[in-house]
Amino acid sequence: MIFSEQDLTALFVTLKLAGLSTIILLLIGTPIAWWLSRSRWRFKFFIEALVALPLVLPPTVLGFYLLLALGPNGPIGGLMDSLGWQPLAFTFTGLVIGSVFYSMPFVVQPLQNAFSNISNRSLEVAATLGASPLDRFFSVAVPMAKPGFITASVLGFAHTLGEFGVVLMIGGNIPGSTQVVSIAIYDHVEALQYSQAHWLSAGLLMLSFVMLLIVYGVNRRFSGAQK
Amino acid sequence: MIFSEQDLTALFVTLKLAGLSTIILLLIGTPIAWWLSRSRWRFKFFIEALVALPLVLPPTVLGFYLLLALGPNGPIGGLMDSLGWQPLAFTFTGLVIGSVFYSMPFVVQPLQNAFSNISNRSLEVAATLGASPLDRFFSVAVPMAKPGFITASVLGFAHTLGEFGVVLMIGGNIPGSTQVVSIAIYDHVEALQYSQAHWLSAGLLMLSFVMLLIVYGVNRRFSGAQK
Amino acid sequence: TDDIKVAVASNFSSAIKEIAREFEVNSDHRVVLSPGSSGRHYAQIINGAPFDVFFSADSERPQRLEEEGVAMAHSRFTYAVGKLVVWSPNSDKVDAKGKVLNSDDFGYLAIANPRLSPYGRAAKQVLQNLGIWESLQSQMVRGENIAQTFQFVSSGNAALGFVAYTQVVDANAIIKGSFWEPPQSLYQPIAQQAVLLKRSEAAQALIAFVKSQEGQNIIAKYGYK
Amino acid sequence: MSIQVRFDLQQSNFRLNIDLAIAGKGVTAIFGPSGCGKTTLLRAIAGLERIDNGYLSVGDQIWQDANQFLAPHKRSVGYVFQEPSLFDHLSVHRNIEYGLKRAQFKDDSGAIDQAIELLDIGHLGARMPNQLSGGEQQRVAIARALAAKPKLLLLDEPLAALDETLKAEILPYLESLHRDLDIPVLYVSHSRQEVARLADQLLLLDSGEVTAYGKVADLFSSVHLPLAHQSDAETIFEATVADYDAEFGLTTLDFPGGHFFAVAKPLAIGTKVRLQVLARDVSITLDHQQDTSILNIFPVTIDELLNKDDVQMTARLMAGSTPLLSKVTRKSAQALDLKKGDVVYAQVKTVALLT
Amino acid sequence: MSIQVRFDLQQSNFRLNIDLAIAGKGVTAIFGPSGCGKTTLLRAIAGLERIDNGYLSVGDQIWQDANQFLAPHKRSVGYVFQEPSLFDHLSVHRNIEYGLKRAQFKDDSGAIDQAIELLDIGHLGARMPNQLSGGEQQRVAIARALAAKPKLLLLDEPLAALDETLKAEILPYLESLHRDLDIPVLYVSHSRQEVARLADQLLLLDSGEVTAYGKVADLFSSVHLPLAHQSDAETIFEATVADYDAEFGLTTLDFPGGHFFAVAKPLAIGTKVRLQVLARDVSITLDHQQDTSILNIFPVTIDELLNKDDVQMTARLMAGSTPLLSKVTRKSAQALDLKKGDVVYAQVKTVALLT
Ligand SMILES: Nc1ncnc2c1ncn2[C@@H]1O[C@H](COP(=O)(O)OP(=O)(O)OP(=O)(O)O)[C@@H](O)[C@H]1O
Ligand SMILES: Nc1ncnc2c1ncn2[C@@H]1O[C@H](COP(=O)(O)OP(=O)(O)OP(=O)(O)O)[C@@H](O)[C@H]1O
Ligand SMILES: [Mg+2]
Ligand SMILES: [Mg+2]
Repeated sequence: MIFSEQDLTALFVTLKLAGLSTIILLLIGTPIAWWLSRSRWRFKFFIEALVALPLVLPPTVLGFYLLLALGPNGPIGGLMDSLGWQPLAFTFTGLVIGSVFYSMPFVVQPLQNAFSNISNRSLEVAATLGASPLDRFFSVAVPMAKPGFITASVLGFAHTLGEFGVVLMIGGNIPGSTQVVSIAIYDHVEALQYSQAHWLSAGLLMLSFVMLLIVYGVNRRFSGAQK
Repeated sequence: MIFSEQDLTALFVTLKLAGLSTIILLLIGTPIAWWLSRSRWRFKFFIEALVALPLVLPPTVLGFYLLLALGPNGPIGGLMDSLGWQPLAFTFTGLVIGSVFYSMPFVVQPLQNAFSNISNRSLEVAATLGASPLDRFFSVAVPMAKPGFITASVLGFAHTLGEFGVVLMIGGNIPGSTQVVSIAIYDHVEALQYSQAHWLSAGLLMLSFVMLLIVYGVNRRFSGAQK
Repeated sequence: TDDIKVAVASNFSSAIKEIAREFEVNSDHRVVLSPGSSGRHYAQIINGAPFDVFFSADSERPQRLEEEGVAMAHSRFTYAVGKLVVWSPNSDKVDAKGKVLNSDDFGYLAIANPRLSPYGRAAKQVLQNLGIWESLQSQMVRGENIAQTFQFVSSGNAALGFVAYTQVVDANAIIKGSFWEPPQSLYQPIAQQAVLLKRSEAAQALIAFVKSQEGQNIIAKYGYK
Repeated sequence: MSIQVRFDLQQSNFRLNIDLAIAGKGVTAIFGPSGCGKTTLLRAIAGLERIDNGYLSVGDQIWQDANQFLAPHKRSVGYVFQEPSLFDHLSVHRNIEYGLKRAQFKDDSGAIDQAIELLDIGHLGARMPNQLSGGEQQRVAIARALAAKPKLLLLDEPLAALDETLKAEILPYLESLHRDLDIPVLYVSHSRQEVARLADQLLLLDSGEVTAYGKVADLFSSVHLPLAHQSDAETIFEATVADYDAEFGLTTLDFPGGHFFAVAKPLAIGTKVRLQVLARDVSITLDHQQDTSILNIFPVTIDELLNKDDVQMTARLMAGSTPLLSKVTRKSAQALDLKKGDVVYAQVKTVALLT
Repeated sequence: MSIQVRFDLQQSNFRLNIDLAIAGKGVTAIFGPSGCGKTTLLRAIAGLERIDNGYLSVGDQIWQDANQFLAPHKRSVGYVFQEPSLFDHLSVHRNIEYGLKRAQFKDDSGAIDQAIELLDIGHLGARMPNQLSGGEQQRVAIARALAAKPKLLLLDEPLAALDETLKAEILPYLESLHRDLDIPVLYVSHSRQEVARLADQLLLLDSGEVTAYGKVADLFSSVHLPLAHQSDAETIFEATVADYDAEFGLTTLDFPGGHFFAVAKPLAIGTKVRLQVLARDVSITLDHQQDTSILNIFPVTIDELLNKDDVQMTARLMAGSTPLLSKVTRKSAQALDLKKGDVVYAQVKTVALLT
């Protein structure tokens, strides 16, 4: 067996984290992107800049600030504490929140672009055919923005897989709960266990490549049938 | 003075790195994205998956492998050595190469989506008006894909600003040459000099926010004039 | 059975793995290791990370934790003392006297960042005492920690580096490449200290095991003093 | 029931300013030069163009007033846009289904199947829009708009991209549709033929203002409107089927000024129909001529001579109470010495039955 | 010079199969039902549809054969697409400039300014395409195609979205254009009026096959083609300006079978023109009638009677060597006892000068 039990656990945690984060990213990012693409508010560009901002901080530093915020003395942690809730730092839930926060720009931006490219005409046609705004969104905007959703999901998922700094900071690298593959590889490298690092990296690459192939391949066949 | 001279040097190196990387990313990413958006090759999805792949590895791990590759025994380092070229590790050039490699998916994917949304009709019209493929590309495809270019540049630039792991691994943290702001902040955090870390983070955030505001604001005004 | 959550400096993670294995043989507790940088562990601990014991790469951070009342009072102790070597994977690069440092036929010299790592600080002291700290500035590359410094050298990108003795010695005490061990007089001892963060029986048992002869033997085997 | 429209919109150089009650029955043709605001008007009625301070009611439903603005999807309109606007991501079949599914009330009468057959798009069901020709796209768009079973049809040049044979098939269908379903239709067209054929009312727009609104018959023969002066001026009036001669396939049609023979399908005696007579098809003679292939000849009084100085004059003739326009050259008018009040014979070569 | 076309394309249910030499001068109208392949043909000629094993030469240039395929941008064509296809990211002015800049040879004759004025789009220069009405977009597209100074014009229903007044202004302009610049034009249209007016040759397409190709005049009066049987059958023939009566504004036109009076602008004596006579405008009398407003009456011989069993028959009359089609009801034919070989009088109410 090339992979230790701990590595496999980390892999499992990673997939769970990436999958869950991607779903949440899409759920939160889609309405934001839709609003950004359709709004004519003068100060929209302010929000656009804000969405891209988490990108510019190194992940470890971002993680550090998230840690401060989530910690018992931080605003979020304090609030949760006073409500009698469990603190989020060093829990899987905390990781999901951190990943969502950090990967948001990668999901919002492709979606916003895809939505911007949908002509008003198509939405108007749908309206005259009796489709409510929500119906229009799901029956016209979403299918037309499909390439945007694929890009958003791939970037969001892959980025969470490779995500590292934030998770390291607010997760605490606790095996079985917050230790993800990227950290496990990093640990192997740090501990000079290069061959384990190689195997784990190769495994992660293979797995990701196969997943990406499936996503793009299925998409290709689907679009191909249309043309 | 809140910032040390070294911090300011790091800031300067960072901006130079991010700026240069973004330009190179756009120069390399644009033809790739264009090809991906127009090709009807059956196995295109293979390339698409490959482009997204660097994302899934943690940056530090990626940096580690880059370091191995750049070393005298690695494929790249060996090749350069036999050509009599200077090794790339611990040089600014090496950093640029690493950043370009790592940020490529963030540039190619939005561009590809933007290009895919350009109707064949527009290109056909341009052709009948006597525009050569290259002319069509610059006079029709590029202006129509403007939002994609903005997203690609913002993601590429911001991601290089926040880039960390790869730089950490192959940069060697040489002040004035390979020490960038993200590492400086990280060092402050690690060295428990939290207030310096706060100031530097805040400075980076402000600077980035202003830059993003300018990008999105100018874009808004420009698009606004069209509508 | 309690899990003992241990935050441990990356450079000590191999050694503590073996210690934990031995410890678990005679105990029904389980040791859960979280290796990483000590600066990060410190930040996490003061923000409520659920660690029971902290094995730091230095003495400063445990001391601060103790002063701030986060760690158990009087639990701090030195579990290992690191040895610094100048190393090259090239078997005839480093001479037994370390004269190579005075020559100028090497490219980069890798050291750990003196601000972050006790090994880096020690390396700086050695170079200062040799009077070549300033003159070598332009050839110096800094790793964030001692592991990264080792990678710079082992990958061949840096010709020489100040690394930990533990990194270059294997289980059979054979050293690949060439090295020079600077005399102790040139740098302050690299004391790696640990503190207890929670007053748990299990954690105290682990610490007792580390302090025991059996534990110390394992540590010595990994190249610490 | 009627459609009350009041809109005032300023848009850079263009101002749409309309305050009108449009008949809530039959087809209202909207006619006017390019850029006069036809599309804008339809869009405002569909709720796609939001014009503040406007007012719009259809029948007893208020769609827009000072207090409310009914969202487009709550207005039961079928809109065929000027450019074919199919959903690119859906097949032909699913495009049509899109409207069908969202229809406010279902019907299983197979009306939509009939529409598909008539529009000759049945074989295209599985295709994507980018695999259709221009005319095919337009036909699918018509079917889709009908599928939603609207209460009001807005058609923006729906037949412009179609050939005459297809037009000739679709026009009667659209006609029958508005008669059978009794939904009002606003129909933008540039073709007088189509308008004459299909429309009950005519709305003339110019530079965003209504220049005339009324019955097609009245407007087409009104000498005060440019319509009567154009080279394809025409008269439209009502008549009743009086007889059908099976041998020669000719229908006799009575109208207040006499009767016409027309080539038409057999119709029940007593059926009311509309007749279209082009001014250029009406010639004037002083005597009732014999031995001519022209079947329709009857006495008329010259009511008015228009454009007296033009090479081509327009004569407004009265056949009893029915006006008829006729084009004559000034030379002929002078040769025959035509004057207001003269009784002459009108020869009508062709008469078209519109409904 | 001619345009040699040989294409064979199978596309799901549709097959385009053409092997033809199209005249390299004048306007060739392409006429056929929706979905018959008109657009596909134009696209193939422009090089946008790549059909393997095809052959295409324009004049002495080979654009496509077994060995080469000239890229679309190297073919000097001006293409007005069926849907308005402006560049959305460029203003009207810059859309036109786009073609102008890339023209293979410059001219400073101000021809493009003239086009802009005629198309009435001068005031739209600064607007973006989404701020234009449908007809305005189409007009800008025409100006843009002309700006590139093409050697071959491909027009896919360019006037479909325009009102008659505008059409009436643009048509003569397009006419003059192909005469002045001497560039061949392929013109897709659904309107017989436009075709009759504009075209020299006619290409009839059906289901991807050429059903007829030839001079408009020949095809319109050819009794073997469906064109002659439709309700708007017509005859087209050449005539020479013989006289102009300034007083009445009437032009006398000589043709092999007699002469016509027509309403037209003054033309130099001797000018060759084309006349269009609709079959429905021609009536038959046994005697030469007097006191009628109809100016054009002359003796003809009945050459053939078609569709004898229909309610409406078509008579092919010979005025000297010139054929004329006439629509008569069977009733009239019987009443007048028309037979092949009879000499009768043709009354022509209206004659249109085409060029
Ligand atoms: N991509 C495609 N795949 C399959 N069939 C196609 C495709 N594109 C066009 N067709 C079919 O080819 C035929 C010819 O299309 P074309 O656009 O040339 O017609 P057209 O004569 O221009 O018609 P219209 O007058 O309606 O514009 C049509 O029957 C159409 O359905
Ligand atoms: N967004 C806009 N901004 C400014 N002017 C506009 C805008 N949209 C349309 N217009 C102008 O409004 C006028 C009316 O346009 P509309 O589309 O209603 O014309 P139309 O009667 O449908 O013409 P067509 O027959 O050419 O389709 C036109 O002059 C057009 O230029
Ligand atoms: Mg319009
Ligand atoms: Mg077509």
